[in-house]
Amino acid sequence: MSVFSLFLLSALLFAGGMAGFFIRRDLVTMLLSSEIMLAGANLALLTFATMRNSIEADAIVLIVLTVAAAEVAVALAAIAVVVRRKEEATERTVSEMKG
Amino acid sequence: MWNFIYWILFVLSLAGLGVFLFCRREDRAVASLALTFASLGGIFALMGHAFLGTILVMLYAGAVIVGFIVVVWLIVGKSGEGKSLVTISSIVFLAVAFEVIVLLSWKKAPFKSISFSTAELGVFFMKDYLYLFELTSLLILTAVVSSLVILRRRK
Amino acid sequence: MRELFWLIPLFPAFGAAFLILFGRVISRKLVSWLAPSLVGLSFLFSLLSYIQLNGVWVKELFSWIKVGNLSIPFALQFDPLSSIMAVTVSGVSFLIHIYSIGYMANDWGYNRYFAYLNLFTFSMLLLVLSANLPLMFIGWEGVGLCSYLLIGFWFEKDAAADAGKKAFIVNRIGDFGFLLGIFLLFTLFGNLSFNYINSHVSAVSPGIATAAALLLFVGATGKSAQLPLYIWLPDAMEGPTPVSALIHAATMVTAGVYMVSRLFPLYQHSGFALELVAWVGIITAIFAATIALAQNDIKRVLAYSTISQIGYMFAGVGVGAVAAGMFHLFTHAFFKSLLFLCAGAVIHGVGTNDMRKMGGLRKAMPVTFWTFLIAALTISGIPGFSAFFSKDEILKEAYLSGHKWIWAIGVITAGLTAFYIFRLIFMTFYGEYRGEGHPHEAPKVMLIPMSILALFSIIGGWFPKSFAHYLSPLGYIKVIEASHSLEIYLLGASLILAIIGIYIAWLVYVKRKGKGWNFGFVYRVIYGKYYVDELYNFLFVTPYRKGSELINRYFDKGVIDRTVEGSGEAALGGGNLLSKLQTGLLKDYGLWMATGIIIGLFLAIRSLL
Amino acid sequence: MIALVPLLILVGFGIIALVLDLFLLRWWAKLSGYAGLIAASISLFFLFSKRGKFLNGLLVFDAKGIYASLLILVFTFLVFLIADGYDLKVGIVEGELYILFLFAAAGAVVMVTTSHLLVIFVGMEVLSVASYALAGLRKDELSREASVKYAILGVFSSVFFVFGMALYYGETGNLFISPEAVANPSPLMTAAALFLFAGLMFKASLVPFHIWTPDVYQGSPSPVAGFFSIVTKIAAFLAFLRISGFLVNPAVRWFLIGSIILTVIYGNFVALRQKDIKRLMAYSSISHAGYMAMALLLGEKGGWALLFYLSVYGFMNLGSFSVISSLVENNSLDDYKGLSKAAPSLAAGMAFFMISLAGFPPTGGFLAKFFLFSEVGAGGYWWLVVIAILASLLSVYYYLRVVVYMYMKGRVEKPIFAYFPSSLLAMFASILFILELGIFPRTLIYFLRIFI
Repeated sequence: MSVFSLFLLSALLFAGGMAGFFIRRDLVTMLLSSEIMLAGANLALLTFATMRNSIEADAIVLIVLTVAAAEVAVALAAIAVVVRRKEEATERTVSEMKG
Repeated sequence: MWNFIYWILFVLSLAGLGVFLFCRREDRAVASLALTFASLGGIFALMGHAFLGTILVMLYAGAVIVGFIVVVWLIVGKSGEGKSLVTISSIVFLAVAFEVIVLLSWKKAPFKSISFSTAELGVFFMKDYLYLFELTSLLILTAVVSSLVILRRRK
Repeated sequence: MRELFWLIPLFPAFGAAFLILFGRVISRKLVSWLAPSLVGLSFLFSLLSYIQLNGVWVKELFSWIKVGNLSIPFALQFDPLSSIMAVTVSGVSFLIHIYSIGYMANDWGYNRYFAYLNLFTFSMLLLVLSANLPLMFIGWEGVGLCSYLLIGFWFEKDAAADAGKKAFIVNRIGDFGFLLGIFLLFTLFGNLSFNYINSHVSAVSPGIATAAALLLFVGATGKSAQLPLYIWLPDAMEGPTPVSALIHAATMVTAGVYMVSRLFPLYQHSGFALELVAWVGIITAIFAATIALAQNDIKRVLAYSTISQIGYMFAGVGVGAVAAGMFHLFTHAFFKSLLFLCAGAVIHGVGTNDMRKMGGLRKAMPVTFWTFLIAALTISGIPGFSAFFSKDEILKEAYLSGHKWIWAIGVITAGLTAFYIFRLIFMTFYGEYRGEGHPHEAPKVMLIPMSILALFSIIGGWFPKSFAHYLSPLGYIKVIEASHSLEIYLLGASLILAIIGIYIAWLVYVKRKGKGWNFGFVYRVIYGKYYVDELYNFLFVTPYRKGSELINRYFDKGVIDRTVEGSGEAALGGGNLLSKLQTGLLKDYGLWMATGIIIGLFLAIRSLL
Repeated sequence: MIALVPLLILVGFGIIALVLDLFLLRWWAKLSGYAGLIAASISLFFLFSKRGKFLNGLLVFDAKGIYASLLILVFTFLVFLIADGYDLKVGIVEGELYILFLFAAAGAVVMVTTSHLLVIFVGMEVLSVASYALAGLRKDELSREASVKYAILGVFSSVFFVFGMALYYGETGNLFISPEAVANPSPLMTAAALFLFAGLMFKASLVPFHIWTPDVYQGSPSPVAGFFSIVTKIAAFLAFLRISGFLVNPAVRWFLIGSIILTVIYGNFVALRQKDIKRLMAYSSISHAGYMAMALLLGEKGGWALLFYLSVYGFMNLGSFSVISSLVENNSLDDYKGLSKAAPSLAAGMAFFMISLAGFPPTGGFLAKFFLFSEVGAGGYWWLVVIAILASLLSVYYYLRVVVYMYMKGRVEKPIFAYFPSSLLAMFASILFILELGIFPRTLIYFLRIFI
């Protein structure tokens, strides 16, 4: 286990999440991709915390996790409403407005 | 030994990500992410942040993923594939429950000299981060109200 | 009056506010009394202040903006220069208000019309009385806005709405330059009052002064309809005729001339800017005059004539003769608004703008005819009428300051002016009536202002002392004395060309129609040399008419209109293209954001190297 | 601790409203919302002398933050007035509307009174989470779409901010914005700055993070769109102002300058072709965000011009939205044809706001632009000012197009609109304030210059 490998994993998660945003076709999985990116960011924070040996990063990550959960709950609700009406929820389901 | 476990978790988390990215079925993609988050929780614990690892696993691999699966089920379930989803989510749930128990009884921090206890974290929250702690509760309240408002049907 | 002159713009401001708020509930009769009488009060106050004026009066009403080292008071200034403008603006505006009572009598937007007219008068008075550039800019934008509202007043007509829009957009281009000029002057001087800038102008280098002066001049060309931003003015004739008279002839369009005069030391310091003003002015003058030769719409002739005359004023100011330019602005206000009001009376009586459908109106509309004739003689520069003095003052000064070419072009333009204006007279009032309907004389409420303006068109130039003497307290107006013989020689040149112009117009539009009218001695002198008519026609008139039609068609409509409209279309096309980027698809949206981040990261990595 | 009072009042009244709403006392819930805003604003006045840092420095209660909080409260109040009539007409009789507005405003207040990145983040999320629900309030196709788009893109962008925080923490070991830390041009800090900027640029709608704006505005109920157009911007720009120290780093500066140029051009060009009034307002708000971002280049020095602009802009925009709401979701420009005859006061008000947005004197819109541009120009960015003014020339066209539609185009059937007393009140108040700020701006400028 090295700091480098942790940063590598963090970067891979961030990049993979971003890729997932463009690869996955469902709104739900697009949203989940953002969560992977967030996990990458959290891992980076904790790695820095390990280097600095500080408790603050733990607190930050805990808050970020809570915030993310709250965000996801609301976003998921919004998607669920679309699903309820449209039977599916890809990005094409919500592309009425443009231009 | 710990190093070996770390690298296994490392590979597993990336494998979960890979399946998520390239699997065609939405439900399996989501379920595979549970693997990623579970391994990440393990890595957190190895780094000495066992509590956060627990939270991550409970929150993501548990609640969030199951929530996602439910929504996916709403979509896919209508085409008659509901059964496999129920199976998948039960497996994920059991696995998560097991991991949480393991992490909660975790005492060691193999890659770190000093480890913080959960109590210290609590003190930090009550002293230094009190404002943020309160703000987070405001956020959760807002999120609850928001979700309810969004999900409410038209009168 | 020293303590009270600041009320001058406030009377119409009050009127505008009152009419906008209560215009829907009060009767037409009240409006007919209220709106003109408030402007009348402004006129009265301007006149009284003018009489009592000594030196420069500045009144600071309140401190408008105060930010660090920038202090812009809401200050009005009454001095020789602004007094001339204030008297002219309020006077002409007053007469046009009265005229409008008759002209707009049957219009459903009567009260709204007077609200706008009052608002315009307020903005214009604010423009001329302001003591600093930002305040002037408020008036400047205000008159533009009112002009837009009034051009598009009959918006049921698409042409009117389009013309309003065109006027607005072209003016905005000018205002852009004006605003940048203000910013530049602010960074240069740190104070935007006219007096400060004028007295500290030598502190900056001529190059920077040129930049600032030219930026401001861009604004002037827009507002005063000079090349190349003149195109909105002819279209602006879609508005009601009194509006054309007030805004697009007598007052607003002269704002540019006023502004250059106001900041004359800046232009003088630059040198090049002043020279450019002169040349733009004189080229516009002859250019617009040639176009006017071939127009058949009575108001369009007058519109091009206005552009041409303002070109004269710019030429006057540009050759250094501020007094002459302002003098011409003063007389022009009378005779040009008179021309428009007469045209309005004709349109009112005949019901069309097309001169080909007029003719022989002399008998049906005698008062209109005579006042029109007076105005035409004035603009042609016939001795005794006001413009004779002012126009020749400009030409004389141009000659004396060494701008011989400007003088020559000016003289030729004088001949063209006489030609097109008498062409208008002959086509309208002589020969047989060619239209339908029964032409009738306008009501008294319209004729009285016309007669008053006719009187002023004649006597407006009879100043015992020259304008230059009156303006000399400003400190930068010089009085040039010419030798008497040279003056007569110069006057003679333009007078002869003017008379030739009138004569040709007569030959072409009266004589050739076979229903000649005894044109006094000119006719008798050249009688018997009939071939001159043909010759002139062949050598002079036909090519010129063809030429001006060509200019009109290819340059005016083709190049300049195309450029303006083309850039508008290009902007719309650009908008269309860019809006394609907004696909409505979440992934594309995510892609945008990811691109932003990647560019950012690229920048971060570059800073590493 | 005393500096918490305004926030506590807001949240407290929000919770009271929530409880009242639960018992179906809708009218009382609404009243509680109004009372909360008024009480919080008053408390701000009394607490002005208590400026300082509180709660371990997490709460920075300075003049800038207090003034911005006041703006947020005032504009939320105006949004309340606009929504008051609107909700009856469109069928949103949900007391939650007011509760969510209060929570969102509380989030915005949190964001402007801190210089700690995590507090900014949590405040931003409170604001966002409430916003996602607000956008979806109307319960129809477009509204749902707006809500989903906003939520997914919002989560996507918030990750950037978290990543920025992580990098910032890695460099400095805490999340306080300190002048020394942000001035450090190390690569890690540069990357941190860019990620943090990306998160805030999303909220402020700067290109290329503006992309959600038109869709969300169009889909949201009109008062909500009005709320997004100003309260979110105030919060974002204030947070931006706090981290503007990053801009000494050339990479970050050029990132922002590039974004500003693209923003003013993009916003103005695309607005030219809009047929939907709310989309038009969205693009207009994008271009205004571009102008405002120019003030950031000056750092703290441009703060007063930025706050003055925000004050005026809020009244102009909310004024327009009060009229837009009165037309009850008939948002095509064609619906505005003949409005001048059918509803002269609404048309006149709208025309006034359009003229002010286009920046004509003597409205506040002119002065706001004048101060901002001259300050930025004096700060050495003349060329940027020239670009901005050139682009803003285009804006005259689309603002006046609205006026042309209202005044110069007639049609057979009458436009659909309703006079809501409270909405009209909001309109007249906006007109009054715009004129006040345009003609007698001295007091406010004096205040801003002294304290900010």
